[in-house]
This record gives sequence, C-alpha cells and structure tokens, in this order.
Amino acid sequence: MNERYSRQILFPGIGKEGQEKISGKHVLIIGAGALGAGNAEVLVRSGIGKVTIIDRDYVEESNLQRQQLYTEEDVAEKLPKAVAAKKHLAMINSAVKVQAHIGDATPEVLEDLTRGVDLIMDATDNFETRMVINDVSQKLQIPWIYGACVGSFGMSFTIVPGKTPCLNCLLRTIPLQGLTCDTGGIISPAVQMVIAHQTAEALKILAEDWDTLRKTFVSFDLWRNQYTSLKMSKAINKDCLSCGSNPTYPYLEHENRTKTAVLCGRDTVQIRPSASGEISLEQLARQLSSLGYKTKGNPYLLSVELEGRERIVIFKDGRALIHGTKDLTRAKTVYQKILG
Amino acid sequence: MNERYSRQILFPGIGKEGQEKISGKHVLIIGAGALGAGNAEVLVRSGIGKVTIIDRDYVEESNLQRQQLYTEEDVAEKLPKAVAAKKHLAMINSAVKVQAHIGDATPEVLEDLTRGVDLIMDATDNFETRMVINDVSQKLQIPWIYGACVGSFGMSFTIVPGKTPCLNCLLRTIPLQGLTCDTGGIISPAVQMVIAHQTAEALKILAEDWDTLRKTFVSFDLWRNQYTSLKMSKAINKDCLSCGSNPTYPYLEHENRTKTAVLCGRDTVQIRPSASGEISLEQLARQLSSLGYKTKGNPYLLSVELEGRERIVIFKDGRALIHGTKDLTRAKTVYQKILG
Amino acid sequence: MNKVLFFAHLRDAVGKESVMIDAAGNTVAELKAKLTKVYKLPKMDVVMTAINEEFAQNDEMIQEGDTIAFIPPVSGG
Amino acid sequence: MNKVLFFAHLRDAVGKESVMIDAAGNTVAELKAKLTKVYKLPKMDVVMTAINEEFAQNDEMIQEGDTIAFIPPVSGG
Repeated sequence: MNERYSRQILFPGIGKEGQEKISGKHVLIIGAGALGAGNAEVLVRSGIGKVTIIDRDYVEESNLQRQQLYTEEDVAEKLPKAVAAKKHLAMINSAVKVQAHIGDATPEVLEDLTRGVDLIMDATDNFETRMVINDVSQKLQIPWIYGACVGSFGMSFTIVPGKTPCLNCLLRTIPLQGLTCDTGGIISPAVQMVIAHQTAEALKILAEDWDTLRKTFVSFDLWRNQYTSLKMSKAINKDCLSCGSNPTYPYLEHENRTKTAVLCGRDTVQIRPSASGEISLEQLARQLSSLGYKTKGNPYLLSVELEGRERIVIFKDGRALIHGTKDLTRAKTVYQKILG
Repeated sequence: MNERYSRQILFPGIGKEGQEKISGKHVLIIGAGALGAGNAEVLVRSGIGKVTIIDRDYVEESNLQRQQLYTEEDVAEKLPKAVAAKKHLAMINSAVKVQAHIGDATPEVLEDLTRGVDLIMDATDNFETRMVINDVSQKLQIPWIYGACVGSFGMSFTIVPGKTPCLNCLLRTIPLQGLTCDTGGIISPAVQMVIAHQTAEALKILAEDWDTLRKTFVSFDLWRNQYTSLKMSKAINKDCLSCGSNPTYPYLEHENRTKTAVLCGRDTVQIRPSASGEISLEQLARQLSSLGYKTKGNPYLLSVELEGRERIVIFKDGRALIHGTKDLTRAKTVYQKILG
Repeated sequence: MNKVLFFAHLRDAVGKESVMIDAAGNTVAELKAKLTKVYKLPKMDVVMTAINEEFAQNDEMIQEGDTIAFIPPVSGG
Repeated sequence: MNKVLFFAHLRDAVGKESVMIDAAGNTVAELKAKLTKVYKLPKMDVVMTAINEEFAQNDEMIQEGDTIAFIPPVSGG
C-alpha cells in the first residue's frame, strides 16, 4: 500500500495514520452523473475501503462532455451508469470494493444503503433527493457533502450532524424551479471545481482530521471569476424539523414525496411534486424556447415537446403530465431535467 | 456534434459559435502527469480539434492516486504516459486527434511543437521548463496557462502575450529550491482544483471569449480553506527579457539551461542547474529525512539514497551527481523530483 | 448605500453583477420583494442571502454600508 | 500594524497562518529580510508578495494597515 499512496501519505494532513483510516472507510455516492463519476474516481484513487454508488440512468452521448470515467463504448452499450462506473473503477483500483445499485434513490432505499457508511456524497441532480439525503444524514448521524453546478457556477457545503446547519435550515422549502444542466447547460471545469471541494472535505472526514473541515458555504463562477465563502453559523435553526431539537425528518414521510402515477389507460405519467409554490410558466416558456424547445402554452399550463416522442405538460402548481411513456422512473427523470 | 456537446452549447458563454471555434483548435499540453492527464481529459471531452501531449516519463504505481486516465494495466505495462494518455483519450472521444510525444521538453522540441497551436497548457513539474514555455509563448505570441500544485495547495495564472505580465515578470529568476510532489506530497483534490481553473481559462481562449479571461493570479489551499486572487497589473516589467520591449528570450539560450553530462567512465550523471543561488543543505536534509530518505552530509554536500540503486549528491550551488545511472533523462527526472 | 451582488442566473436576470441601492432599514425579505419588482427576478424565496459574507435570514435587518449577496441554490450535478 | 499572511510551506515554517507586525515604512524586501531572520524561513527572494490582494514588487513601500501576503510559487504538477 505504501508505494501506491506514497504521495498522499507524504502530505502532512493525511500521513500514514490518515491513510490507514481512509482505507477502512465506506462512502455512499448518490448519483453517477458528472459529480458522481468524478467524486468516485477521486475517492477510489485515494484508496478508500469501499464505495457504494446508486444511479437510475444509463450512459448517453451527451454525458461524455463532462462525465469522467465513461467512454464511447459505454454509450454504444447503453450501460447503466452505476455499472459503467464500477467497471472503470475496477480498472483504476482493484483493491477498492465497489457496489453498484441501479435504481431510484427513494427514502427507503437511501436509508437502507446509508446504514454503516461513514459519509454520503451528494451527486444527485435535484433538491427532492437532497432533502431526503439530508433527513437520512440527520437520522443516522452521518455527514454528507452537498455539491451542485450549472453553467460555470457551482457550490458546495459540508453538513455534519450536530455541528453545522443542515440543508433544511438553509432552504426551509424545496426550490420548485431551479436551473438544471438540461436548461442552463454545464461546462466540465465547473464540475471539476465542485469535485475538488467535495473530495477535499471527504478526505478530511475519512482521515478524521475534523478540525480542518470547511465551515463555510462555497460558491463560485469560473466564467465570471467569482468565488465566495459564506459563514453559516447564523443559518442554524433550532426548530428545524430535520436537525432541530424535535426532528420529524419530514422528507422521509410519504406525503412530502413526489407522487408519480401512470394515468389509467394512457401512455402518460402524472407527477405531483413535493415542493409547493407557483411556477412562472411565462418565464419557463421563454427559457425553454430560447434553448430550442418547441413550447405552447396558456395562462394555466405549458406544453413542451421533448427529444424523442415525449411531451410534457406543466401546470402552474408544478404538477405535470409526461405523455409518451408509462415508465415512472423515466417520467421523473424527464421532469427533473426540466424543473430541477 | 450537436447532441454530444449539447450541454456545453447550452451554456451561454460558449454557445453554438463557441463550440465550433473550440472544435477547430489545437492545444499543446506539456506534461502528462496529474495536471496533464486531467487537462487533457477535460479538453478532449469538450471536443477540441487536436491535442499534442509531450512527456518523458512512464506510468508508475504511485501515479495512480491522483493521475486520471491511467489504470493498473498501464502500470503493469510500464507504458509511457504520453502513449497511455493517447490510448485512453481515444476511447473517450475518437473524433479528437491526439498526438503523443515521448521525450524531454527541451527548448528546441517545445518551439517546434508550439508552431501552429492555439494554446499551451502547463502541466510540467519544474520551473526550468516553465520558463522555456514562457519564452516560447512570448516569441510565438501564443497564450499559456500556468498551473501547479503541491500538498493541498495550488495556483494558476493565465499568460497572454501583449496583455498580461509573463512568468519572468513575476519570478525574475528561477526558484532553485521548490516543494515538489515528491517532497511535499499531493492530494488529488488540489490537482482537480488547478485543472478546473486551467481548463475554464482554456475554454474561454478556445471559444475566443477574451473579455471573460481571469486577470488575477489564483492560489488556494483546500486543506486550510484559503482562496486568494491577486491583481497582477503591477507585475508587468517593461524591461522584462521575455516580454519587454527588447526581448531576448533568455531561457531559449544555451547557457541558461540545465547542463547534464555523463561522467566519463562512471555510472554517474552530473547536473548543473540553470538557476543560480545557494541551497540550504541543512534544511533539505531535515526535510528529506523526515520523509524517510537516508541522508548523509557535511557543510559542502548532501548525499541522499533514492529508491532503487540510485544515490544523489547535491552541492550548495545546486550542482548534483546522480550515481547509479547513465541515462540523462532519468537523472534529470530524479533531480527535479527532489529539487523542483 | 448598499452594494447588492447577484450570482448565477440572478445575475443574468439583472444584467449586471452588482447594483448600488439604499436598503438600510429594510429586512432581507423587504429587499428581496423590492428587487423582484424592479428587475422581474424569478422567485426569490429560496434564494440564499449573505450580508457581509455571512448567511442571513429573511427577517434580518440591513445596515448602512452592508454588502448583500444573493446566491440561488442550484440543483445540477 | 500590519497583518502578514503566509501560504503553503511558509505557513508551516512560521507555524501559523498570519502574524501581526509593524511593517509600515519598510519595503517588501526589508520585511522579507526581517521575517527570514525571525522565523528561519526558507529563502524568500522568489516568494510572491501581495499588498492588499495586489502583486507588489520588492521595492514597494508598505503603509500602515496594509495586509501583506506571501505566496511561494510551487512547481508540482
């Protein structure tokens, strides 16, 4: 082990002792897209003991521009991302155990996968799953590292139960209309920058160098040359339902989840989001048309033609019908690609 | 092309026009270590037209902890890094032309490789080569992007001839005794962070979005949660011999180069550095012993046992004898690993 | 006067990185409402606010000279 | 007084991230010489200096209240 990790052991923040700790740790990575593949590659190269990756998607051509690990062959084979990631990680470091899960990160699945892990890495593409991660993290007292990016912009925050505010303290409610990589685009350097921050924090946690953990919320824009780190102690909410004195872990409860249902006798799925609020359909229409989507709307709903034969109809309250599919997971993916 | 790069085209800073420009560009990457492999992967995924990579080293086990692209198989085959990089890049994006050069980045070679390229990415591990890159960049009026890291610390600066100060303005002389990854260690997140900055600047230059170029010198420490960006206009030196009004490109001249010579009849190479100054042998001895090297010294010289059967003897003026090899390139590699 | 900084798509909506505005005596929520009107910003209720590089709640009062930054959480990954 | 920040291995040599020192009226070169003596720092001649987040030459004069940062260029890659 010494030769392989010699340069990491030379780094005083880790050392021999830190490397031994890292090699016994188990990390759960939620998502195997750009952030998931990148985080997994760094951690596996660093010599962690075990990594579990969950993802519901397969590798597509438009992923290759920013999602490391994946190759043209994975696209040709339409490999599930979790499987493709596992394959490439094994070639990079055969000593690390990699467990791949293909499927939706529902609260049940997440709670199950999280038991026994030392750290959760956020690499998902929507706030609903992040709020579930946040509740599971608080319930099981396991730290997680938020990371997200769109365009040239990105952010990261390390959440340690009992020590830092949690995501529910910061947001109080799930943002209903967020920019996603499918509406705002994404460049690979922004992905790399989030990965750099997430994995640095991860190595501190895995090497148990707790004092050096970043306490600030980092956000940056690489195209506009901005970088800020915010002090977060004022964000702690002692009445927070996820991390306060009387937690109820609201996002693990059934009524707060996105409801998906295949509409009877039709090739259509209905999605009712957990977030409540009102969407500006006008603004969404402008944004999507400028991206080349064909849209048609009225004050009550917006209809958008998607790639392939699907069409999504979005109502003001965030409810949507995805026409052209009966696949619940596929419908949810489409929904979150457009609405975040 | 549209589907593959769709998320990058969606990003307003690049767009359709930017993507077309990127796809016609040729980038030269000097070095295929951690920064070289990472920069190459990002740029090749981004769909540049052509990339040329030069490196003198082969893939070793201790590289895998931070050098993306490379696998355990590359180590087993002792593949030259440039060749291994080319192999993996072809699987990632077969449409990008990749040219691999195995060898030392001497001034002649660099000047030759630089003709016709649009941008030079610095991914080398020593200041001597960087000063040569700097002179070639000024002579041929081609921008280059400085990047370096050690431990959890890193830095980047974009040098555009005629617009920004150059590396010779900043340093005035080559630092003789710098920390290297072989003496200070390195963690992968620091590498990723430098890559994020270098490739963001690269995409701006390749997409010809000149106004958004970062004008500041960025440095950061991910373990200590520091980030600074320095305004650099005061660094411009109008008498600079590399970028001033009467440039002589001093680092392209023969007398300013590291001199290597096989000592007659012995299994030893002598290295005489281009930098002038005095080394603190005492400090170097302390540092190397703390890293586990066996050292022996007196006020005039320091002898260090290396991995394998080599031994290096360093004199106060930076001159060194590398015993146990007749290979000039190997000797230079050893020297720069210890002295930067 | 107060400097107000906009990040990510808020910057695009406003058209510049920062504006000078007199917000002393306003709460964060009041400033958000004011800006939403002037610049036709997307809904600001979940946008994170910082006063002088420190996270601020919606009911926090803005002082003369404070620098306010609005950072929209993003979901991509 | 002046705040002096140390980056990378300079920080390790000094043992802390910053020190307060009265450097007003000194040039950058003079401050470097002073610090080299006090903290047994490695040679400072090629260490980059910033005054108030702006690159400074060795002959630049330090003013009361300036924040000075020393950033050693590194060569790893």
